Amino acid sequence: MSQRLRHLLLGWALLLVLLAIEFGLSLTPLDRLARTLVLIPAVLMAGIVATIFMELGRGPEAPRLFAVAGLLWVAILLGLGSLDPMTRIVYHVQTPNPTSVSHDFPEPGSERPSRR
Amino acid sequence: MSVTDLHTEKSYLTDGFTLRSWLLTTDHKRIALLYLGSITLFFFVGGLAAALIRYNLIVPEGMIGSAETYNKLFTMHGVVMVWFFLIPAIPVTLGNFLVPLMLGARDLAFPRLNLASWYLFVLAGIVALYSVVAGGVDTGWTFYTPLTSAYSKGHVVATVVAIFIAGFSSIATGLNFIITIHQLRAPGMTWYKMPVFLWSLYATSVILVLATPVLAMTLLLLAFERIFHIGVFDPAIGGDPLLFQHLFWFYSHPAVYVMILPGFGVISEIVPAFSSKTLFGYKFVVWASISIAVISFLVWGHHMFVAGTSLYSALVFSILSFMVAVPSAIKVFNWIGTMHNGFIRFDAPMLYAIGFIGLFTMGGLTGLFVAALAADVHLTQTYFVVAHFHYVMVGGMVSAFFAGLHFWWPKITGRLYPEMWGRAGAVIMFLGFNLTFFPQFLLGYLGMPRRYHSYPPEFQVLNVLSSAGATVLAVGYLLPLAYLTWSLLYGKRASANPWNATGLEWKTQSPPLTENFISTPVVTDPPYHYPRPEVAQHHD
Amino acid sequence: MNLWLPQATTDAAEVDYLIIALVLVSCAILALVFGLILLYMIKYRAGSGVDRGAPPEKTWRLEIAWTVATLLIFFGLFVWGADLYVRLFQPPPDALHIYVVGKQWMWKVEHQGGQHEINSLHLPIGRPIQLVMTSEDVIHDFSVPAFRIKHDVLPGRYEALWFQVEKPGTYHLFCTQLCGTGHASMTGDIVAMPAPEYELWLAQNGAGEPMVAEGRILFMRYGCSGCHGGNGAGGSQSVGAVRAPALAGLYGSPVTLVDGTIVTADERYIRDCVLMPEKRRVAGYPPLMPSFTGQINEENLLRIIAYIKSLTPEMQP
Amino acid sequence: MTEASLTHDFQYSNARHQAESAISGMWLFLASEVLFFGPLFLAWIYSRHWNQSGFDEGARQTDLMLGTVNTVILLTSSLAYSAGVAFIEAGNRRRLIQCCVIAWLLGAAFLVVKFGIEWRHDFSKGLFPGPEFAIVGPLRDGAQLFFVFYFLGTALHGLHMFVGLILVGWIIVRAREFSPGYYTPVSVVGLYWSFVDMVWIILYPLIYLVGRGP
Repeated sequence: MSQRLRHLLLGWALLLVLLAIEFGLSLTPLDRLARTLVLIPAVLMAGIVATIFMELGRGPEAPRLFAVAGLLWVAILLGLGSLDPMTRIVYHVQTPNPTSVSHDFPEPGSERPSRR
Repeated sequence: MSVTDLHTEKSYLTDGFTLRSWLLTTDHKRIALLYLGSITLFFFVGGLAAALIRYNLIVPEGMIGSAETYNKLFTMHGVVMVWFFLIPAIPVTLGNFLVPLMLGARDLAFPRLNLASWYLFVLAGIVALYSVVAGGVDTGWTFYTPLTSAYSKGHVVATVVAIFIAGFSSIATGLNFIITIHQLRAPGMTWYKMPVFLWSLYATSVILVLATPVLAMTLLLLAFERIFHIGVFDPAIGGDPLLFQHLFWFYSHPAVYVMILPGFGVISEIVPAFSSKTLFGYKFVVWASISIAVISFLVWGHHMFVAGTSLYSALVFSILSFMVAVPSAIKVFNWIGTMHNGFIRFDAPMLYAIGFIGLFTMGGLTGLFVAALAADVHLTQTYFVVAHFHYVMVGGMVSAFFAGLHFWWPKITGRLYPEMWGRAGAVIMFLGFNLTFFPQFLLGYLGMPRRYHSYPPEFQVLNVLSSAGATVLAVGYLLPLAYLTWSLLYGKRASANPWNATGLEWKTQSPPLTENFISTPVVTDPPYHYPRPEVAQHHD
Repeated sequence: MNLWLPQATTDAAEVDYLIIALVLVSCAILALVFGLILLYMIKYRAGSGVDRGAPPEKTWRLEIAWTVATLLIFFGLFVWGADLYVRLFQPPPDALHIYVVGKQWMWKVEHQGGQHEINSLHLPIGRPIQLVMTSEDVIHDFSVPAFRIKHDVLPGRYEALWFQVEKPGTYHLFCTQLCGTGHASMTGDIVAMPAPEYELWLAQNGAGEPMVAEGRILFMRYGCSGCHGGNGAGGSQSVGAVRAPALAGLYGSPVTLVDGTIVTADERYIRDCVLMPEKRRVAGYPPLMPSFTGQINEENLLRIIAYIKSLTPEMQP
Repeated sequence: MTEASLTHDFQYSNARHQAESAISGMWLFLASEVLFFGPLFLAWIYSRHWNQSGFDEGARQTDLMLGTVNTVILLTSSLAYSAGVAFIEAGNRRRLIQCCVIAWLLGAAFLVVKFGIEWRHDFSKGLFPGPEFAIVGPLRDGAQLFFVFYFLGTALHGLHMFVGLILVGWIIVRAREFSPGYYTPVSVVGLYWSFVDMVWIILYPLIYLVGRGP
């Protein structure tokens, strides 16, 4: 019992740590694409909720099957779904440092005077 | 007299005669009948629209004066047929009735959810019919933006709400089936002892549960855009109309397999039964069903080869589309393999089943035409596509539905339908169908666009042919309605197993008791365990 | 069948070959399926006393056989269709550009020389034609069965479609994307004629200013020349003007955007620059250009683009 | 349900069997829910892909602090409820009720902060997309797309929260029926409650974090 509670509290603490990480990450001067990295902690957090709070690991195997299916299918939707826009019209070319150009000029309409 | 028999003999039908005992029942068998009534109604509503469409196309300038009326007609035909007949038809009627019986269970896992799903379905139907009465929609069942979000004058939101609700009814049914199959299999009923019908319903339910919610959210986004005049599909503010098409087809392509997979299941029951021979390649058929359910989610882009998507996605979706045809081919060959060396009887269900195999094969093969990119460019958006998916959905799914309905009719009603009439119906339906839709392949190749209220004169001959065929097809559909209804009162009483078929549903009386089985059955035989014909002779 | 539907373009025949191949494959499979079904229906009918032999033990060999067979056939068809498709949608550089605007429920066509037509399209045979298409309202689809081509026409962006007509004649033009009440009436005629006749037709219908000239006037009226300089020589040259990129020789050249991506300046790109400058901003220039969304209609936009395309660095004032 | 015995419905062999079915059913429903929110995320990808600067500009208008506070509130609420499940498992009904009440209050707090405070600010700042949209200039369109996503996403999540509150309340009311022998509804509602939490965990960075930053 108390051990289970300790388990839950541990999970909760982990969640807060990850929250802090993504929060901090979002304030770092990351390139626009790289900024999507803050989603990684978020996904980890969802995983923790599923395993520790919702005890996905315990009980019959059907729930695990369904959870995996849900993930797989949403991955199909987002993956195949974004294949088209990502490959439409614009042809991306690797430049040595993509961010360097955009730093020369402040974002139009943005209140922030500088980027750092 | 027959009515009195019904009163005397104990069965789920005689277990209460009040309206309440039907409208508040949680018995999967009674709910199946409630559903059967509702979808039959919608089938004839959609059929009426189809009849008017064919009537209009008899002359190039259109028999129906107004193009707007015509657009509303084919939209209504599409919406009603797709969401209120094709998608629910087999799962909610035969599926509801048979899943627990075939598993040796007493009911579905969540009986009240099952009843709720029927009420949702009825509610959705009422809203849909309201939107028709209130003036209808003219956007086609595909609801492409920005036509639907900004330009159409029709009752888009009402229709969208109807489909939204119907969607949750499907999700509830699918969820119920999956959990039931996981949890309520009788002792000894291992996964590989399950009839293929259950496997195909499992695959169907996977699609229902995982694809329908995507449609729900897509329709919400559409409704939001129509109500607030701004949204994610609006090109004026940098939104992407193609996003709507991606989302819509992510649901609607798998939905095609929701329509056809249960049909596969029905045929996989009937062909062995009437060849009195075990199903050829059971595991291959099973896994073909599952892989169809999965691959069907990877091919939606083939609806958008000329829509302005990127070349790369077109290539990817094209090859995946060819892949999805493979498991379907496997099934066809397995059914034929089942007939080989069998003792084939030609009762109505078998005739419908053979018709299904033929029509579905044609539908599937013409699918290759529209999966091949360059050919699709010419054929898509024409009557070729119309003919193609009617071969799969109407020729395939509806034939399978009638096959199953005749096959299990004695079990459901305890009555035998008049066999001769049944066979006549099967033949007329097959002929009428081909007369109606084969000319449309030619029309499509010649370039006649779909959804046209009027057309250039050179297309008239083929259109008249098609409309003529439609009248034959109509007879083919009205016939069963007549003789099946007749058999309810005057049909011969059916034995527990009139076809000498295997499967637990035939081990209990016809019609079954409310609790399905007197004592929970224990399964020992493999599926389709048909005794060698010599033995079979003694049965008769 | 081909007798009924003319093969007017170079690619039409190729598409037909593919379709014929598909028909043959289908017929073969249908013959197999129906043949076997009929055979078994007769041979193994319940009454017949033929020897059924022993029930089959192993089925997987057969299964693998027909699975692999279908896979191979399908893959062949895929490669064929894909290869042709890629060619169908790769316009050659030297194509004659004709501009098409779809709106409920008509096709508006504008030729280089400023000739307008509605629901008809005159074009010369024997040379590649590239249509630059957009829509003013909903999604339409430009479809010519005799050419075996069609493509959706979307609002807010350009779609390209190309073909080379070989046979002179008049062919059906259909809108094949449901676009509202008048969908079925959004049709027209494609009139393909030998080059001389086409020139003659242009001359007879050359009422309107040439697109380039009209575009030049609009370029001034909308104040583009204020920053981009007359003749789009670039703002830096013209005295007191803001620094704005030169437009002369821009068309077809690669452009580096602020986010580091490099794009080719085609119609689509120029259009975006005018309507959403911020989205396609060129590296090295301040974001001063206002958006012209809702201020220029599609036809005028086409004229301005035609003008910008016509500009070459030599044309300095 | 006439044959339904005290512990389980007639189609199940025993109470445990029924509990497993109910829990599996809820998980399958949640898988379905994931796909329900899927298109919203795809819309996010598309909108941001085509209009990055504007979209991110919209994100900068959101209230990072309130969003983060709400996230902590929700995580804690989920913890409280899970603890409640653990307690009833161990037979401690009083603690179950206490935990559920805490979870309920935290959930309600989330809704107040989200809609009572944050949405009010957003509306007063004229951030609801439409003709009166506050942001003008080249970034207007992208920003509007962002707020379409923002309002739809938060509204739908809020709706799920609202349903969740009703369910948790229903558990509190019925609490006396539960025992270590029978607490299936508690677990099932718990799954739903944590899932709503999960949705927010994904929405939070999409709304407040990715677009922000330098």
